[in-house]
Amino acid sequence: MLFLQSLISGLLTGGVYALAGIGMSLVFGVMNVSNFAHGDLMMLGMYMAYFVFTLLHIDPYISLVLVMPAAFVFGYGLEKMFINRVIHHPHQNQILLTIGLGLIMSNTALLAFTSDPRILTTSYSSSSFNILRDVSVSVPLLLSFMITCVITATLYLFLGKSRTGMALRATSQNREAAQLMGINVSRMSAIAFGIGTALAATAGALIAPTYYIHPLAGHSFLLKSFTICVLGGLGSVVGATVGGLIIGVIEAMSSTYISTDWKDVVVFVLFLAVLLFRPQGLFGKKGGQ
Amino acid sequence: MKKAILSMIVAALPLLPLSSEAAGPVKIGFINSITGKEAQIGENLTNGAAMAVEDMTAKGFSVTVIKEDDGGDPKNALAAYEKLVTRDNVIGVVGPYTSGSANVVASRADQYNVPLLVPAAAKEEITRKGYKNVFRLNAPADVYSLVLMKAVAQYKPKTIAYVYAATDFGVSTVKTAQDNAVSMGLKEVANEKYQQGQPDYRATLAKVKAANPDLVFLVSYDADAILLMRQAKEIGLAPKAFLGAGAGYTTAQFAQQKDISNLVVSATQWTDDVNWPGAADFAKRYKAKFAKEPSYHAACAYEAMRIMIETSSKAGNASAVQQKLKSGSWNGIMGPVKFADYNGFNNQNNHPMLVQQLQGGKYETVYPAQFSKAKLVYPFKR
Amino acid sequence: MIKHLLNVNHVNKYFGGNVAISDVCFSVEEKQIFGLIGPNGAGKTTMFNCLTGYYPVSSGDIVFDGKKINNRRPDEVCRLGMARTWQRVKPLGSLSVLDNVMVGAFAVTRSLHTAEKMAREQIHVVGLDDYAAQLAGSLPIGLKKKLELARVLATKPKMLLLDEICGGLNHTETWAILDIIRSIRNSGTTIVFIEHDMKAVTSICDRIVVLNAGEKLAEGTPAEITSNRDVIEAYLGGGHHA
Amino acid sequence: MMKQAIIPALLLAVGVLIPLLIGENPYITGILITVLMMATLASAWNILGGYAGQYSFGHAAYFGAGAYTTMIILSVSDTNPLVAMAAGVVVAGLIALVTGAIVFRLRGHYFGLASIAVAEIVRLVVLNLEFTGGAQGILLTDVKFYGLDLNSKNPFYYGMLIALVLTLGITALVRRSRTGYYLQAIREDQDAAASLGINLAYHKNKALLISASLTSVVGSLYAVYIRFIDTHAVLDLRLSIEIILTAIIGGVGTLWGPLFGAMLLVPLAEILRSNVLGEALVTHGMVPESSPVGMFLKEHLAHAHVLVYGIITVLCILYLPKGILGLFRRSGK
Repeated sequence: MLFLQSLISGLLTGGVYALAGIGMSLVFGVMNVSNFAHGDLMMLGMYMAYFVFTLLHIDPYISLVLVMPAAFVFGYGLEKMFINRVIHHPHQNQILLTIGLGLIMSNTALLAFTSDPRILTTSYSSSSFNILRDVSVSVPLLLSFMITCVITATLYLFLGKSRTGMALRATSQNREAAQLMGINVSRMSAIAFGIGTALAATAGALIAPTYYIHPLAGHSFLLKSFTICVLGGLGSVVGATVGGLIIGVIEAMSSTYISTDWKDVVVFVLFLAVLLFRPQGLFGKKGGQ
Repeated sequence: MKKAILSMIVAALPLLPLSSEAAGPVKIGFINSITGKEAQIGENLTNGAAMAVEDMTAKGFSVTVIKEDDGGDPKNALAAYEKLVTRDNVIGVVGPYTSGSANVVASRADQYNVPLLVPAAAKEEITRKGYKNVFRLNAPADVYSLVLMKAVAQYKPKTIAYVYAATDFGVSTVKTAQDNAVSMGLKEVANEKYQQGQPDYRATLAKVKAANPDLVFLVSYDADAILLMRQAKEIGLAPKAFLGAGAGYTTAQFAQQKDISNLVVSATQWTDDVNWPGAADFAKRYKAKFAKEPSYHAACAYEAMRIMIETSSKAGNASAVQQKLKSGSWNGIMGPVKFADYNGFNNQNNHPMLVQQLQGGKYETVYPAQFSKAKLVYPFKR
Repeated sequence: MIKHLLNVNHVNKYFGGNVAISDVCFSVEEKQIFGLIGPNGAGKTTMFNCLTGYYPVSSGDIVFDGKKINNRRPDEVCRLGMARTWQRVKPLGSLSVLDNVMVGAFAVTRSLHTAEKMAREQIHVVGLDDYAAQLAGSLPIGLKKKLELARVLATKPKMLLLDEICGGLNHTETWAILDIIRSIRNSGTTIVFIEHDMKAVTSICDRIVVLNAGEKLAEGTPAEITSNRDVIEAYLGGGHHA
Repeated sequence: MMKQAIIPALLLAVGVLIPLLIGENPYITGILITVLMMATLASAWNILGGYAGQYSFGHAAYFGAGAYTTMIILSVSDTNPLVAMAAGVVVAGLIALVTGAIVFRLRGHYFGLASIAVAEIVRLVVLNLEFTGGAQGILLTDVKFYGLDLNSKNPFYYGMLIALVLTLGITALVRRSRTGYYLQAIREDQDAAASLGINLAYHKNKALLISASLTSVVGSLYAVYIRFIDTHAVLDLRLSIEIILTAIIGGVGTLWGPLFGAMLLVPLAEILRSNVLGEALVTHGMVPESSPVGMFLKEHLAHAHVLVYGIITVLCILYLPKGILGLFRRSGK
């Protein structure tokens, strides 16, 4: 029973991790940039969902219709204004730039929204139903999990079938070759960052009804997103999806069978183990060596 | 290379201290976590202190308060304290909030002989090292667990589980709770320490549920408390009582989540329905001014600041402030305040902590009897 | 007696299921200029990478100077006396030309002073004296190739593997480099040479191995190779099979 | 050679004389200690990050190793602090060896991410164990060191100054040695470096060991100076990032860059934190106190100092990617 409970809540939480991880992985794949502002972009999504809910009275899950395009535009602009200018710089400068942008976002949020956490309470925030006698399933988590599945599937189709999607993948595989083939790689970067931002914000909005909203709330998801990317293979959408679910389940299982305070250690050890023994990740093509 | 030297000089310029003029009213300092991890609680302290300054100015006290931010970093707290005592020549300091910062600053207070009044840091050792110049208004960590467990002792619970944040306060409080549990004959059935900011505690809570404890002793901050109680409800964890130590279980926000927070018992330094002079009035004015409920941190900061302003304006110099803090006594929104030496503590206000229970969305003081109107509802039910 | 400095025995290299090199054998005599040629994708650079320790071979033996070097690291191979250049030059961009060559010289000395002396000698050999203080990254491609040569010479190799050292150079530059290579051989260094330019290869090589699709197609003197039908087929026939 | 030595000698003389010039001023001395500390940390990081090009995002682990080892030893015994410091170096060295074995097989992004993971593991282990003080941290009330007054700041000022001189000295020596050339070659192109006979793993590990040891020494000094440590103060990712920022803003891969960075950033952070500038502008009447700008400067600028830090980071990366020293660098010599 305990096992099943941990498995289910781990899987459902993993869905949100996956979404955050996919966004980061996409940015990594297309732009070859480690985005340390990813957690802060998630935080923006949380606030967007919160304000759409409190001011416009729109359900946080429906608010995605507004949050996603808004976040896309924001991310697109961010890439054009900042990231684009360091795309040929060393990795470390890119990392520091995104760290700087993250600091600006979180601290602007601190000034604007204060450090009081907001709680987005919907009618179903703490509702759940039981399956198999004694295993509970959280309604909001289940909803967000299903939305995650839809978004992931859509993204997968988009990357596989649409013109822009294929151009994105081409850029991801070989930037120079893509450029030679006439793909506007700098536009692709902006689109990738836009989508990455939209996915981060979506993950934020999805978790908002079951989490709390705070200017620094994204930070606990940053290292998780990296772990998920590496686990799945940097740049791989499928990999990040599976990676997110795996991390969710491992966290829950280690809480149950090891101890709550060691679960993060388990995750990081796993992270290093993957880097050591399978640096290309479970699904990745680009190797680490 | 010439340019390099020039730029080095330019780089060094900010090091020169800007001149600061002496004279004028007496100065006191206020070190707080305005930014950083503890900024949220820091804001409550800021508000409380600001109200004290306002009230005391209205009463004709003329004191300049210099505010310093430590960002929760002990190194910055030390810099702030040293700036206050050596550059600004303050004669007393209120703060810092975080236990780490308070610990470091407290260990230097006797060196500079400028008294430090700690308003809300819970770490016991701050007032256990025999520092002459360190005073503390609030009750330290051990009292949180003691008062909570006393409140439920008469119902003779048998087992206890701990779920708490991996912070100084969380660990300290649970350590003393474990001692109390042993003396009460309670059996520990689960002990789960967690890292703050996780979205999913369900596995942890399911494990606690499987252990079937009578009491679940929680230490959480901010919104973690809401998350834990939400997920506890989902999982169906329902012990005889939830005992919440720590700020997370004493917020207005927590109270608003009626369907999950009802009947949760928590320990606090202060409530707005306590019968201490001015408490209710303070709560009303605070709400009007800041558009939110005052937390116990705000009350602690208010009272600490009030005491410091009163004392320093009468005293005029640091050593007189120390003497007056040591010998004086006050009675305000935090009840009777007296900095005494007892049980290995020095200059520690033996503050009676309160136990409150959420009943119908409202915090009711339920223990100790002499401060409370309502009665504890036991056992807990959904 | 003829001494074989390098023996390649039945070397195979697979990437996943793809065969990059299939059962290739050849031997290089001391002080030879040995050509390794073939169309694009023939496996020439892969062979270099196997020889110098960048790829582990899947099977087969590589014996250099009497030692089996199959699974040695690149730096070990270099210190054993087999040094290489890169098809896509790899200058240490933000270091000066002199510093670049000194890095090579440090393979044989620890002393800063000696390394600088050796570096200046090699810079002189390739004719980069005027550029010694410039940043390597700022040089034009022709000079980068020369730098690469000087740097690798500074490691005092017994055998030098040159990967398309003339690629991207014009006619005069090519002949200048070839002159340098001849003088290197004359000073006692064995050379293995990957090249596209048939004219360059036939004019300088003592012996040539032709690779095609990972297999050895032919081996012989330049004259033998230029008249070999298979080779002509492979080079010219690529698109239009008879 | 003589000419080259003049400026460092002058700087050193200034460094030695400062405490005598400013007299008993613990606040300023405290800030200077932080300047020296960050300069040393950034310089130590620079050996690995700047010269070998291996950007470690986990140097807090070595700082913490020094700080924790020293504090644990001193809190249970009357060991000479120098011995405790040496023990810290050993612990940091061991962590570095394990880290090196794992992370140096990786390149680029992976290396940075792996270094974060290692540091996070160290942090969490310290937080979860009992003998490290866990979340409660370690407080040290009394330290003795050859009769020095350790309540005064000067011993720590000179201690940090020695650490900085040592670190810069080692950097200078390394730079003008085969190892220095090899590290830079590794930074520029690992494949090319290997083809020139450079044992990549060996030299990277060597740089990491030197860098980690020096970082650990600073950690030990800091611990004895502040006398209270917890994971938040000495093992946080924030610290690792601050170290890198200091080096980058000063100029990575240069001898003096990290010192410049610290001399700029530490006072700047303190000015923003203490809000002296905002208050001075208002109290000297340059900005009316009641105006919105005045209100902001007086009340909210303190809240905004991390924001300003972020803006400076972004501007530096965009406009000064080679750091302050990069401004004075022309190609060649």
